[in-house]
Amino acid sequence: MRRLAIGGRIDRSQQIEFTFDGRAITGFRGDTLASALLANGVRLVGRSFKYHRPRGIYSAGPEEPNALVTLGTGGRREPNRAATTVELAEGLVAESQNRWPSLNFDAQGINGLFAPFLSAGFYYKTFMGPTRRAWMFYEHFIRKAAGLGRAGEEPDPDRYDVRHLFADVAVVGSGPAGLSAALAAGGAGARVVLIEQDFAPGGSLLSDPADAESVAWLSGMFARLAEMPNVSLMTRTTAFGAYDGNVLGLVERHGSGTADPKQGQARQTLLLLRAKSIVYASGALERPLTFANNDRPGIMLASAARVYLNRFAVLAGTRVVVATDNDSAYRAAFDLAAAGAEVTIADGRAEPIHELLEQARRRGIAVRTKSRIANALGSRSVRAVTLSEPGGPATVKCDLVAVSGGWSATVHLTSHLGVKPVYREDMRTFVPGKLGAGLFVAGAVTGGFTRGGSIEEGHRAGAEASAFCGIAKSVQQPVGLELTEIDAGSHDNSLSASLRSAPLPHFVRAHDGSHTVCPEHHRPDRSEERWFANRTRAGDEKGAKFAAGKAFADLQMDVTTQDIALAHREGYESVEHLKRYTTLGMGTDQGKTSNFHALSAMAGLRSMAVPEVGTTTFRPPYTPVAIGALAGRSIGHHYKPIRRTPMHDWHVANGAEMLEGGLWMRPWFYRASGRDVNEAYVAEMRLVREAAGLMDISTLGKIDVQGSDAAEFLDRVYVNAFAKLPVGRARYGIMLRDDGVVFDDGTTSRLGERHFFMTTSTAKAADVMSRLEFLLDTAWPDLRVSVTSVTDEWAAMSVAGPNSRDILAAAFPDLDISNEALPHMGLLEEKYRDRRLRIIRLSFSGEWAYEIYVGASLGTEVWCRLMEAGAPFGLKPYGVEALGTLRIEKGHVAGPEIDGRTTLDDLGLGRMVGKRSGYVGEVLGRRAAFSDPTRPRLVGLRGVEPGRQLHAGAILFRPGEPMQGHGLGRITSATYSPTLDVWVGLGLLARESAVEGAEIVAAYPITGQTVRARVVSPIFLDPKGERLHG
Amino acid sequence: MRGYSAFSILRNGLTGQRHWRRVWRAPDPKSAYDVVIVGGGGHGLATAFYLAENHGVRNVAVLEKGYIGGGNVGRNTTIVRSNYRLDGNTQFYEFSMKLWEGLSRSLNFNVMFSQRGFLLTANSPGEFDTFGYRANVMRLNGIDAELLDREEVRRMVPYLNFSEKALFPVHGAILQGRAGTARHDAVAWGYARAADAHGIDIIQGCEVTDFVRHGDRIVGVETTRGRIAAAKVGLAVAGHTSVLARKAGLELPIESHILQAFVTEPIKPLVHHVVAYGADHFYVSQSDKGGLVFGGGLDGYNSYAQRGNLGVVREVAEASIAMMPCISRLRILRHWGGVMDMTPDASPIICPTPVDGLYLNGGWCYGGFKATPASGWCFAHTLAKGEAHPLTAAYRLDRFRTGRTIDEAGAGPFAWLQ
Amino acid sequence: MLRIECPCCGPRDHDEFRYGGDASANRPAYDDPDFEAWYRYVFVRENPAGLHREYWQHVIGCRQWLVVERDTRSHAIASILFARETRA
Amino acid sequence: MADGSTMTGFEMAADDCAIIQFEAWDGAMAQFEAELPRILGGPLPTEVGDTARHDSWLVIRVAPRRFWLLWDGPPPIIDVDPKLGCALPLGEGRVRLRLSGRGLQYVLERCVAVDWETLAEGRALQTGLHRVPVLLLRRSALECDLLVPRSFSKSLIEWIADAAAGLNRAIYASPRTDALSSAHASQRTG
Repeated sequence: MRRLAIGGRIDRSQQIEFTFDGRAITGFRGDTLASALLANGVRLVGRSFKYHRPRGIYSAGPEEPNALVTLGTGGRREPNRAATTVELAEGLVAESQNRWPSLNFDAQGINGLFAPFLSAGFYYKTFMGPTRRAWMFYEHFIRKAAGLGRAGEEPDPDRYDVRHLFADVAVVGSGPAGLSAALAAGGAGARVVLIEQDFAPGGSLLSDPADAESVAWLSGMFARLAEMPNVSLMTRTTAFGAYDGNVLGLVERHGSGTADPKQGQARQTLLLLRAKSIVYASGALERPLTFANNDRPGIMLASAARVYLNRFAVLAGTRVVVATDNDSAYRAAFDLAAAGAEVTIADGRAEPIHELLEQARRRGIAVRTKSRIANALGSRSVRAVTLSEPGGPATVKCDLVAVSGGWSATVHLTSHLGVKPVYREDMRTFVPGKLGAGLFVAGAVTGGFTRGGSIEEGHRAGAEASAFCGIAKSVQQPVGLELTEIDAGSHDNSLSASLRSAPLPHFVRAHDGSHTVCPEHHRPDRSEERWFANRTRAGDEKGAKFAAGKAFADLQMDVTTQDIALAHREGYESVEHLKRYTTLGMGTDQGKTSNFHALSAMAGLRSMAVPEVGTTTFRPPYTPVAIGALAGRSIGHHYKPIRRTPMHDWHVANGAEMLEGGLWMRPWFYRASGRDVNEAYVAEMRLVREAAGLMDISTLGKIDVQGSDAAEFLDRVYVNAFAKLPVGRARYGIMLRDDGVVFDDGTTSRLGERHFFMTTSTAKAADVMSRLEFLLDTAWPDLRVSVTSVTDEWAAMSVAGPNSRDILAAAFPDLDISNEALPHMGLLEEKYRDRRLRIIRLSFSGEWAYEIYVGASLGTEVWCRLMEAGAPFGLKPYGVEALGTLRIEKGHVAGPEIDGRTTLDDLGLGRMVGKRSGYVGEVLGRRAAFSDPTRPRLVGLRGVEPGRQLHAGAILFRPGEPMQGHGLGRITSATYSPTLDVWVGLGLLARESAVEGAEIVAAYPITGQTVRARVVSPIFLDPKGERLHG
Repeated sequence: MRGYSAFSILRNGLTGQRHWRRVWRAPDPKSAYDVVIVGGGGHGLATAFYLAENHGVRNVAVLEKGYIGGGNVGRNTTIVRSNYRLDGNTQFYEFSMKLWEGLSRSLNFNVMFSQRGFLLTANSPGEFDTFGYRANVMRLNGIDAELLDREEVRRMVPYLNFSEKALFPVHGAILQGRAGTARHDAVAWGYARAADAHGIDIIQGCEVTDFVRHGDRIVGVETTRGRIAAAKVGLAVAGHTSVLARKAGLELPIESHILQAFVTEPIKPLVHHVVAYGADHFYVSQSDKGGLVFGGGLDGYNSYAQRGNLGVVREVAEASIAMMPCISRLRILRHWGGVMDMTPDASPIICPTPVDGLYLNGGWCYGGFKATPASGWCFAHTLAKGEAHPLTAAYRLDRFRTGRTIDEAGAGPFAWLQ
Repeated sequence: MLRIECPCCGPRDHDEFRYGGDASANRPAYDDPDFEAWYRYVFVRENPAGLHREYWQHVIGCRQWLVVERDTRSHAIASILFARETRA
Repeated sequence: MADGSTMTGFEMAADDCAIIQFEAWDGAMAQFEAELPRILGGPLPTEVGDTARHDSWLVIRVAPRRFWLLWDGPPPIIDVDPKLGCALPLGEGRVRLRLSGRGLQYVLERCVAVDWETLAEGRALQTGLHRVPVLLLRRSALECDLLVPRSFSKSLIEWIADAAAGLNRAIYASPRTDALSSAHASQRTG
C-alpha cells in the first residue's frame, strides 16, 4: 500500500495531521480518514462485532461495514463512524473500537473459538435457568460484550442548526445523472437544490483517472451550473429521509478544515427541504462476494480499490486479485494494472466478452474464467486466495482482493414512503417502484449502469421535474461522455461562490496517459447467485465443516452463511424473520452491502426467485443521523419557548422562586416569605388571610367573546346560564367535554349586551380557545360570535385579603369601589393612563379580593403602584403555592380535582346546572356509571391527629378496613391550614362513604404513614362567604 | 418440541447446528377449527398458547396475513411495566408482569425479560404528587414501587440533566424495579413455538378477507387460502381491528394512529434502566445488542402507514437531549412507525362482542407489548368460556356507552391525544 | 411531515395545525337529547384504511377549522375546504 | 448557496404598535367590505396575506373575515356596526420585531418554515416561530416585521438572536419595551 507521487484529487500542498490509536499520521486535504490510513499502510482498523475478527477498510463510502472508528474525546466523542465517510481534518483524533487491550491483540478474539456455539439466535435457546431471574446474570456479560464503540457521558459542546429550505426541484446525487438533471431543471429556470453527501461533487465520476474524459465533462458541468444562480449545490449533505409532502430531511456537515467546528459555527445543520419535485439520482452500491474468510483486511470492493487509486492516489495493493461476476470490476483491474499492480482477474462467468478479455490481455492481466474465490488466507491481512476452478483449486498470492458481486441500486430514499422496490431481473437488483406524482429517478438507481444513459435519463428527469413545477423551458442536453473532448485544464476558475463552498478536487493528469473504453455494462449473470445459494445449502448440510472458515453475509453484524442456513432450517425464512433472527442488516450500515446476498441465499434455500422472497423495508435514515442535528437549536434554554408575564422581571428582582407551568414562568413563592416552599407558603397564606397579598394571575387564559349571539353561545358551552347575566357582572362557569366530563372552569364577565370576557385555567387556555372555535366553525356556524384569545393582551393581578379594598382605594383614589359600585362579582371598566383598566371583584382565595386587568405594557407599573399603595396595609406578593393552598381552604376545585375523569356531580357542582339543557356534554353526562354509588365525590378532609400531615396522593380507607386495592378514594390536594391550625385536604371519596363526620384513614404506603382524618364539607373557611361580602 | 438448553446448544455446536428443526411448522389450513384466531402477533399467538395450555383447546389456527410477529410486537420499544393507578388496569398489568417473570421458562424460549427497572422522572412538584398517588396504589396492590428524590435519581442515572438551569428540572422519580424490557421478536417466536408444540396451526401468508355467517352468527372466515370454518373467531389484529370488525358488522370506538420508535447505533452499555421523561414524550432503554431504543408521542392523525413524520422525530430528539444531554452525539440508525389501535380512554377491549361467535382483543393503544402474556391468558379464557376473565371484566366494549371508562391520562375521547 | 394547503394561507407543515379527528361523524344539534346520536358522534369511528374526512385547524395561522380528505394509507391529501364551506 | 459565516449585517429592534382587529360576521362580508373602507378612508386588502397601506395605517387581511389594522401612535377609536362585525384592540398583547439586513434571509431560514423568496414585498403571513404563532410582514427586500405574542417575546428574541449567531449583528431595544434585555445578554455571549 502506498501513496502515488502524483495523481488523485488530493492537495499535496496541504498536509493534515491526525492520530489513529494515538499514532500521529499525516494525510492530505481531500483525503478521507480511510484513504489516509490506507496511504499510511494501516490495514487493520477494527475488530468485528461478535467474533472480534480483525477488519480493514472494505469500501469507500457510506456502505462501509468494517472500518468503524471512534472520533473525538470528551463531550465530542463520537463512536462508530465509518472511516470511509470522515473527511480528513486537522487534529482529528480517531480510535479503533471493540477491542481490548489493543487492536493488534484483542482478548475477545477468543470468541472465535466458541463460534460453533455462538450461532444465530443461540441466546434464545439458553440462559433460562437455574432461577427465574438468571437471565439478568448472563445479560450483564452479554451487554458488556455487545455494542460497538463507547459513547461519551458528557454533554455535547457543539452547536447544531436547523434551516428551512424550499425548492422547485431537489436532485439527490451529483453523479452524471444528478448533474444532468440539475442542469436541465436549472436551465429551465427552476429553483434547484442539488444534494451530494460527499465533500466533493461528481459521484461515480470521481473514481475515474484524472485524465479521463469524464473529468473534463464534470468540470464543464460545474462551469455551466455555476452560471445558474437558481441552482444550489450542497455538498457534505446527506438526504437521509424522504417524508410526506415531498419533504426531504438533509443533514449538512460543516467542513471547517479542523476536526471540531469553529466558535459559533454549527457542527451540522438539519435542512428541511420542501420541494415541489424530486429527482432521485442516488446511484448504486457495489455488492461483495461471499467466500470463506471474506472479511480479511485487504479485501475490499473493486469500486473502492478504484476510488482509492484514482481519487486518493493510494495503491491499496501491489499483487491484486480482482474477483467478479460482472464486467464492472474490469475497470478497477485495468486502472490498478496501469498503476503498476500485478493483477489477476478471477471471473466467475464462463465467457466474459471477448473485448474485455482482449483488453486485459493487452495490459498483461491474467483472466481466469469460471474462477471463484473459495477461501482467503491470512489473518490480519490477506496474503493469498484459493480459487475454485474447473481444473481444481488454485492458490494465488496477493495483498489486495478487489471483489464485485454486482450492483444494488440505492433505492432507499425512494422507498421510505412505502413504495416497495421491484426486482429488475436483467440487472439483478431491486429498483424503485412506481413513485408518486412529481418524483423521478435517473441514473444507476434505475438499474441502468451506463454513463451515457445516466446523462440522458438525468436530463429527461430534470426537464420533467421542472415541467411538473410548471416551468417548462427546454434546455440543451449535455453531451454524452463518450463524445466529450478532454479539456482537463478548464475547471474550477469559473465556479461561483455557491459551488466554491465545496473544496474542489485537484485535477491532475495521471502519469499513465492511456485510457480506454471502459466496460460500463455490468452484464451480470445469475451464476454467482446460484453458486452462492448452492454453497449456502452445502454449508447447511455439512454444518461447521463448511469450507475453510466463516463466510460472512453481513460483515458488520458477523452474520455468516451458516447463520442464514440455520435461520432457514428453523423456519425463520421470511426476510423479516431472517433479519430479526440473525441480526442481518441491523448494523450501522443498515446492510447496504449485505442485504441482497442474504436475500438471494434465502431465495436459493427456499427454491424461490429473489422477488418472491421480497426485501426488507427501507427505513430512514439512509445513513445514521446525529440526534443533536435533529434537535437543532431546540436545546438548553431554547428547548421550549418560555412565556413570561408582564411582571416577570419584577418577580425575579424581588426574590421570587419561579416555577414553570404550561410553559409559563410563575412565582412559586417569594424567598422573603420563608426559607423553603413549605415555610413560605404558610407565611404567604397568613398574609392573605390577615392583611393582603398580591398575586400575578396574568397566565389565566383570556378570551374575548363578541357578537349578537355571544350570550346564546355561552349558554351552550357552559353548563350554567349566562344569557341573563347583567352587564357589569361576572359569573363562575364550568364547561364539560362532549362526553360529560368536566373540561375547564373560569369566570366570565359581561362587558356589554353583546360582549363578554372569559377566563380559563392556565393549563386549558389553548384547548378551550380551540374548542370554542371548533364549535363555531363546524357545529354552529350560524351563530354570530367572534372569539379571540386576549391572554397576552392583559396583565392580570389579584389583590386579596381583608385590606384589599383599602389598598385598591389608595392605589386608585379616583375610582369608586364602594360595595354599591363594585359588589362581589361586579365589574368596573375604567381608564388608566388612557389604557383600558378592568377590575372584577372576585376571589379564588375566599378573601375579599379584586382581579385587576390592565394592558400588558402597563402591567409592571400598575403592579408597583399597588405594591406602593399597599405597603402601609402590609401588602406583599404571594406565589402559586400559596394560591393553590388558599383555594383548598375555600374548597375550590382546580387541576388535581378537574383531572379529566371527574363529572359535575363528582365535584359537588351538579347544582349549577339546575334544570338547564342544551349545553355541551349534557346528554353523555347522564351516562349510567356517573351515578354509581362507588363514584367519587369531592369531600373535605380534616386531620384529626395534631401535627400529622395529610398528603396529596394518599389512599382513603374506612378505619379497620384492610388497606389494599384502590381504596375508597384519594386525597387530591392537601395543605396545612394556618387559619385552622390543622392539616386539611380535598379528596375524591366514594359517594357511599362520603358522609360528613365519618372518620377515614389516609394511607401513604410509600412512607408507611397512615393518618386519620374526618370527612367534612370541602369548604373549610367561611362557608357563608362573609369575608367576600364584608 | 425439542427442548432448548445449554446442553442442546453444546451438542449442536459440536455437530454443526444440524439438529435444529423448524421452530413452528408451516401447515396448510384445515377446513375447520374450534377456534380461529385472526392475527399472528404477540397477542394472537399468546392466546393460542394459553387456549391449549390452560383450557386444553388445541384445534386452533392462528391466521397471519404476513409473517408472524410482523406488527406491533416486532416494532415497539420493548418496555414491560405494571405501574398503572386505575382500578382494572393495575391488577391486569401486574398479572401480566407475573407471567413475564416466568415466561422464558414456561415457553422454554429465552425472551430475555430483563428486570432492569423503569424510572419515570417527575419534573414538577405537581407531577411528583401524582407519582405519590400512583406509587401508593401500586404498593396497595402488591406491586413494587419507589419514589426517589432528586439525589437518589442522580445516583441511579447520573447522565440525566441535573443542571440547575434545566427548564424542567428533575424533582424526583417513580421507580418500578421489576419493570424492564424483553426481546420483542422472541415473544412472538416463543409463543409460536410453544403453541405449535401443542398442535396449534400457525398459518402465515393467510389473510382474512371476510367472515362466514350462519344467520347472525359468525361461523368461519374467508381467507386468501380458502374458507375456514370456526366455532369461534377471535380478532387480535391491533391497528387493523376497525377494518376487520366492520366486515363482521361491528362498529368500534377505535382509531388507528402512528407511534414511532427509534434505535441508535450499538454502543457499549450506557443506559442501564428504562428511563422515561416526565416533562415530555420520551422514553429510552438500551438493547442487549447495544442500541438505544426510544420513542415519543403519537404522530397525531389517523394513519395506517407504518411510518412516522419528521416533525415528531425532531420533537423526540429535542426531548431526548433535554432529559439526557449526552445523547446528542449519538446517531439514529432507524426510525419506524407502528399502527396503534387507539381507544377513547387508552385502555384495551377484550370481550365477547354483540356479534355471536366473534370475540375481540384490541384497542391496545401503545400499551400492547407489556400486556401480551396477560392478554393472551385472558382472551384464551374468554374464547374458551365465552365470557370475560375477571381480570379483564372492566375492558368491556360497552364501557363507553355506560361511562365506565378507564382513562389513566384523563385526556378524554380524543384518541390522538391519549 | 404532511404538507397541508390551507385554503387561505397556502401549503404549510402539518405541525402548524391542530388535529380535530373524524369529520364524517355528525354532531347532533346542541339541544338534541338523543343519547344514541351523541354516543355515536363521540365514540363510534369508521376509522377507514383509505380516504378519511378529518378536521384540522390552522391554529398557528389563520385559526380556521378545515375539513381535509386524506388517505390514511398513503397520507395523500385529496381535498381541503374551510369547515364553514362544508355545511349543508 | 451563500455561507452564513461570510454574510454580514442583521439588525433586530423591538417596539410596540397599536393593532385593532376587525371581524365581519359570516354572511355580512360584502356589506362589511363596503363599510370599513369608508371608515378607514382606504381600500381593504382582498386576499388573506394581502396588505393595504395608507398614510398612518396598514391593514392586513389575516383570515377570510378578519383584518388587522396596524397603527403607529395611539390607537384610533373605530366603531363597527354590530350588525356587520366587531372590533377588538390587540396591540398590548403583541410586540413588533423589526428585522433587517443582508443576513435577514439567513436568519429567517433558521426560524420560520415559509419561503421568504416567494413572499412578495408588502405581503404578510402567519406561521410558527419556534412553534409560537407569529405574523410575518415583508416590508422590503431586506426588511420584515414580526408580530409576536408579548409573553413569548423575550424567548423569541433570544431564539432569533441565536439564529443569527455567526452573523455580524446589532440588536436594539426600543426605549418603550424592556423585552430585549436578555437579547443583549445573548449577544454578549453569542
